Amino acid sequence: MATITMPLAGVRGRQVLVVRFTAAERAAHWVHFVAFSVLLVTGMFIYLPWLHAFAGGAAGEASRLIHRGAAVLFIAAPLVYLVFSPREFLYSLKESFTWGADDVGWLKNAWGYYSQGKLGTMPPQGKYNSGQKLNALTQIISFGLFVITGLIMWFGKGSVPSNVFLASVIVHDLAVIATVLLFMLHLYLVVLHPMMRESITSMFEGTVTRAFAEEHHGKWYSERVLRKREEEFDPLSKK
Amino acid sequence: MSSIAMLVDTSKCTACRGCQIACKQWWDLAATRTKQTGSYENPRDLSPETWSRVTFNEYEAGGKLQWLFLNLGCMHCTQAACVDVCPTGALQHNDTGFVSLDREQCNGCGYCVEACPFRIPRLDVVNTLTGEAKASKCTLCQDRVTNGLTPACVKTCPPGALQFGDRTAMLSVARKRVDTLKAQGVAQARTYGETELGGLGRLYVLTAPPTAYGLPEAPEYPALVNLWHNLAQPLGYAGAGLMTAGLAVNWLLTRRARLSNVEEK
Amino acid sequence: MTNHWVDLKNSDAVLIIGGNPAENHPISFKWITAAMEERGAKLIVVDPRFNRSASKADLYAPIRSGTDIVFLGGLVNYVIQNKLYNEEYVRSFTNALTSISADYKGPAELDGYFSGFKQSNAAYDPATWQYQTEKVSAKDGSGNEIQVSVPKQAASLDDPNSVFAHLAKHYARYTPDLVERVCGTPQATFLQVAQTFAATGSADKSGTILYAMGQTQHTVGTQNVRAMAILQLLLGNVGVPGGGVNALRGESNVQGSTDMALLFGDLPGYLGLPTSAQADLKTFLTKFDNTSYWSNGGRFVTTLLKAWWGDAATKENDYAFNYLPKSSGNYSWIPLFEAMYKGTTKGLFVMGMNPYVSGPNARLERKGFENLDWMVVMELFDTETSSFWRAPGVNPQSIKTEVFLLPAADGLEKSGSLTTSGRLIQWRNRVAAPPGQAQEDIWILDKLMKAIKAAYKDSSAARDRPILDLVWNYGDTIDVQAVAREINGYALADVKDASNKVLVPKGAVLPGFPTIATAANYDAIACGCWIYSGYFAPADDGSGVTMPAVKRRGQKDPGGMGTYPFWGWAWPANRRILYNRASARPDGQPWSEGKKLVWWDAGKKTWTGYDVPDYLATKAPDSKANPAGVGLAAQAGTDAFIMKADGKGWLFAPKGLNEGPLPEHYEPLESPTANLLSKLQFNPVVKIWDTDKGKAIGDNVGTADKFPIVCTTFRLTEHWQAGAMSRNLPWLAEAQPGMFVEISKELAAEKGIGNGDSVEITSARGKIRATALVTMRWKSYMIGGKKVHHIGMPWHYSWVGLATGDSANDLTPHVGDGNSSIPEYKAFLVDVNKVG
Amino acid sequence: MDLSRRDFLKVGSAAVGTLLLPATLAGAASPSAFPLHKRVGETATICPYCSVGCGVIVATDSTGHILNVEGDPDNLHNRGTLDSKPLAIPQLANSPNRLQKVLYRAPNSDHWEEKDWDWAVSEISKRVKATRDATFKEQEGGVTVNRTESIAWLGGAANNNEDCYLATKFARALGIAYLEHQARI
Repeated sequence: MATITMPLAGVRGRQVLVVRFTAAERAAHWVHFVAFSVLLVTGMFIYLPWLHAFAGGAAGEASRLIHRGAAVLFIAAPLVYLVFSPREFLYSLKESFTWGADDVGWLKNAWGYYSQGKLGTMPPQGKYNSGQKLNALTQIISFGLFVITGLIMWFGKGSVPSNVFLASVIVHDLAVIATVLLFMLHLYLVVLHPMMRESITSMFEGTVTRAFAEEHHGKWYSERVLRKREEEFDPLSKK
Repeated sequence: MSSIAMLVDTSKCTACRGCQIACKQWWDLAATRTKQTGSYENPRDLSPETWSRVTFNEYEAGGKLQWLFLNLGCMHCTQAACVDVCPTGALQHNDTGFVSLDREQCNGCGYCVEACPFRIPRLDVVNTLTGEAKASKCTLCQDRVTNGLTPACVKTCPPGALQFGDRTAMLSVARKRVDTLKAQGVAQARTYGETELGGLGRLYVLTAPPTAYGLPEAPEYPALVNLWHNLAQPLGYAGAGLMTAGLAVNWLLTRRARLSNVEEK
Repeated sequence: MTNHWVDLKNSDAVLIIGGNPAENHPISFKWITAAMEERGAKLIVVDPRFNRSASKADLYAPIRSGTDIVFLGGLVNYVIQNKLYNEEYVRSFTNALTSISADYKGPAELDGYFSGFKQSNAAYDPATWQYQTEKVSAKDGSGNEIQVSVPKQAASLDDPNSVFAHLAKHYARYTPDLVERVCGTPQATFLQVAQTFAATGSADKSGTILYAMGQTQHTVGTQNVRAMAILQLLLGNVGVPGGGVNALRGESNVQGSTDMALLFGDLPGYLGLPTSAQADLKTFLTKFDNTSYWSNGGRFVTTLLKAWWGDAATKENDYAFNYLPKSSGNYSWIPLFEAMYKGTTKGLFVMGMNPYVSGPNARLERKGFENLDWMVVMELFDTETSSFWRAPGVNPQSIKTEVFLLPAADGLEKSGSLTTSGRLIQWRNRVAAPPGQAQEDIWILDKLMKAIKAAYKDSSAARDRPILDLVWNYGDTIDVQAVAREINGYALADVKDASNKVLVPKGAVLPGFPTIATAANYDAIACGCWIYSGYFAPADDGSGVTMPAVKRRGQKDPGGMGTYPFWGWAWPANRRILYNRASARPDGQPWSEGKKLVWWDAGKKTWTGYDVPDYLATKAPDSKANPAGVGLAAQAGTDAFIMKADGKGWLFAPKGLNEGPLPEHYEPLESPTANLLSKLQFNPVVKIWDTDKGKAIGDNVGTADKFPIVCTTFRLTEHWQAGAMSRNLPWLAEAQPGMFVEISKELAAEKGIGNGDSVEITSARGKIRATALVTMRWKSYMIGGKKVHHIGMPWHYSWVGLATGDSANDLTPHVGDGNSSIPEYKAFLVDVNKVG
Repeated sequence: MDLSRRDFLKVGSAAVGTLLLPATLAGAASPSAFPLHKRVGETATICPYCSVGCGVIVATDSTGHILNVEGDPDNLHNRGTLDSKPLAIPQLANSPNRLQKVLYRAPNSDHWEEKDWDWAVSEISKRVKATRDATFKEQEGGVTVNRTESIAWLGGAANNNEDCYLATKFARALGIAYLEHQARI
């Protein structure tokens, strides 16, 4: 795979910043995030019995329309990514499906690392750490399931066999469960976890500090950021 | 189990189809365009405009021909898959136990249509793209019944093949009728709906095997609805619960360990 | 119906033959089901088609259409051979013991004919069918001893001259084996039917026969009905609750329209239209028996003439008797359309009818419409009749007929009365508004008659007097109650009895026809229909509230027999069951406690009970007849049939029927077989029309070599008659959307026809298309050892409306019953083939 | 009477003794979660189809438009029951296909023309007089027969007795011989 140019992007405070996400990646992420959240909430209305009040009547009409609108956005998000940042899209896709010994090591030590800050135990990670890859992988597979089963429920009523329809409902729900669990974890880590604050900043601004990159995405930093920098002019290099 | 029930005594039905039209008349349901294709049975299926209809089947056994007529509509199951899958509460077991439908509440998801073991509810789709739709089915004239009237079909039935009242009373009428029919030589007379799916709110007296009428011999609660209930729902709750707990523990531990972002180290 | 709808619940056996009440009178099954459930009544259905009635029957007997007399004759034979008749009833209430002329010979001796047939005019001289008479001495009105002829009575049922012996001999030929060979009914099934129904001959049981067009629409239709009456008289089932010979009539008021005489040979109340052989009133009145209640016939005719021509009807001018048209032949349906086809009919009024669809040999009949100068149609909808000039394949430019299509109010948009099949008259309230400019039919008739009177106002010709003198004063805007009052009858002057006591003051409505029978000055009464007299008179509804009898809704049911005497009003005289004197034994006591209806109260010396006795209330059972007396005085206290000259139920009809005193089997005009009973193939007195015979549209007769399949027509629950009031309604059109033909699986296999295939049905009159409905409900018949296929189809359809299809009547023949001229719709020959 | 009918309706088909509503429902004082879809109606009339003579209860709006029909529980024939045909009465009364105006089809024309009543009544009476006068048979073999064989009348078994009686009187006064209707066929 061709290496992708990842220039350093500037400084935040006294920290050197590294570009982590392109604009398209960030846009896709946030569109996906919004669509997913809306789908989740409107979906919950019909999944959770105690939210029935929002599923029927005028609220139901609205939530049904919103769910369908969000579904369109949901489908559109990866397309934005693909169209505007195709190389990164394909790179990330490949990454998500590439698993090795480092991932095993990472997953083994994740709890200790994230709960007690046991340093030095985590194998170096690529652009995405194993946890993020797990999330992405789940999202990608679920995305396919969501779209297929969603379209069956949307347009296939009465024309597909009952069991296909009912199975679609179940698969849709199982996909929700899988994605939601990882979504909770993801959300927790980026919003609440003290060690991952920068992660969310990066999704807004596209950059992380070099320290964060080294710490959390060492492989990526050394392979794709540093090598690149060596090949090019780096105004902030201390060499 | 419902406390009231409708009894369809097919041994008395003359297929005048008063029930079919009474339902349309009371509920102002439009006629659909049909075609003669070699049957008395029209419309050929239930639809958003047809909540109750009479089926015609011929059955010959032991040299005796029977022309079987069956008033078909919602069975008002005790174990009603449609109620279980209805996400809006539009379908509910009401106070008396029959399956009421509040079309105002229905959001058109269509789960009930697919979950019903008798293929009764139908979706009245207004717009496929927006998903605007309403489920429709016999509600046993929930408005008439709760206002002290009998269902339109029951009221109109000339030979009294349709009856309505306390389920226990209906059952005893049905059993007595079966005894009488058997004594008259109708060997295959039987009730239907006593125990099926926990007991149906629409009970039948049949004079031939259920399959001769196009009814399932032993209607089954759909396995996938069970799966949904027993797997998808608990799994969701369990997963979410475990995850929440795990994250909470993690958060407490991070507090104790005074962890912080690399930036601050 | 001799009985009425609710009375079906009192029956122990219901025999449906030639009718299909489950489909055509669905509510009847409320009462049939009640009888089956509450009394264990048996339901027997005899029909070529396994129909919705048959689906509920304990016994279904298939029968080839057109062979009912063999089946019913077989039942009569079974009842006689096994002595299952009600002997006391038969001896006392029927003419079983009356002796018949020694010159009488029946079909057993004359190979199908009765004695007296004249080949020259294809008619019988009934002289040899008459009763033997004997002279007895009696005192006339003035107390003089005179010699009077009375029917001679045999001492026992075995007397070879007795009606009973002739009956037994005639039907001895109608064996179960013959039934099987002619009707195609398996013997075992027939015997089960016989056993079940004959059980009602027991004094504590009753059985009813329900029939409709399946009996009447044959060349032997009237005799079919006679055969049922004979069976019921033998079993003692006439006049009793749960019994009777019950015609299930088709339309909501076909009973009333018949009572009102919308038939060529009649006048309201069955008084009969005069013929050109009856030049004056006196001659006309000789037709009424002088030894039955018909002795009052002249009075009823007079009050009708007074209602129509009022002051212009005087004693001196025979009460304007000559204003009435007199007939010189048969002006019934088939002759009418033959005349129309020939072009002699110029104008046609059609009030709420669709003859385009409902007439036989319809292609020929429709051609007749094209020959009219003008047609006036009063209708709810545009029909095939009103739009015949724009039918598919017709070129309007070639049709000169003017058509006036007048929008009419439907039954719910006007007030008025209608009469059920059970003779019960009910008032129907206007509950909705007619659409647009639609008007009530009486409004239309009123406008038209006023305009016609105005058109003739300058005429002084005698022939225009019937119009100019016609009493027509129902107000500026016609009031239906004014018409009802005239039908009921009212006093033109004080009506008095012989002692000068005022019975009805001038202007008051008549309480009932007994007033006509007893008034000294009966010509002071105007009464439009004597049998309806009383229907609009004030009456108690059982709760002390008085209103016109027909409007009553009283719920009292004395005795629980379902007579409901305070609901509406039944003709005659509010009697719910006709001939109900026979519900009591000859001695006046009920046959059984369970069948109690009317009885003689010896203490009060009056007939009493749960129904109005169809009898003189004070005539004791042991009253002797005075052979010299007039009217009912000539009858004894055991003569239960007061409209008959001898007071008896007629097992043997010495007069009134054209083809014989006893029903005899003849094949339909179109039949798949030779008559297996005699050499006489079909009813010898029917008229065979042959207009344009051999042409594509003509009175053609089909034969079994070209048309081997027997076909019959029927009606469906979801449609009504010629379809205007059902094929235009979306829900009903949805339920039965189009034309079909019912075909057995066996025939379908032979012809390569699949269910739902389009097939062509051809007869000698034409061909139509229909969807094949292949069913187990039809089976082939073995007739005389030969397999015969039988099919059936509904006749409701044509090309206008929401539910359309070809018309079955394109195929039916132009031949009528020997007495009534009712067309033979129910049995004709066809062939069926798959299209393409 | 209305009150009693109302009460009767509540027990529906009870009259024949088949079945009764459970007491808990028949009491019905409590407000219902499901208001009645429409009015049941209280005006009694008679079915226009077959000859049983069933009672029908009708609800109409203020313009006489039929909203609901069902069996009249008081009518002794049907006790509240009805088959398919009378239940379709709203479509009979409210059908867009019902004739609303006088229509006339001129000789050899291929279409209807709308006319008014006065015109139609006047024109028809002229046709009647012309045809009758041209073909009337006053005498036959010395007997007054006062008959016209060139005008015929058909119908109507679906009409009220009063319609039928007037039709007979009308037809016979004109001398119509061919007077027939459904009872023959």
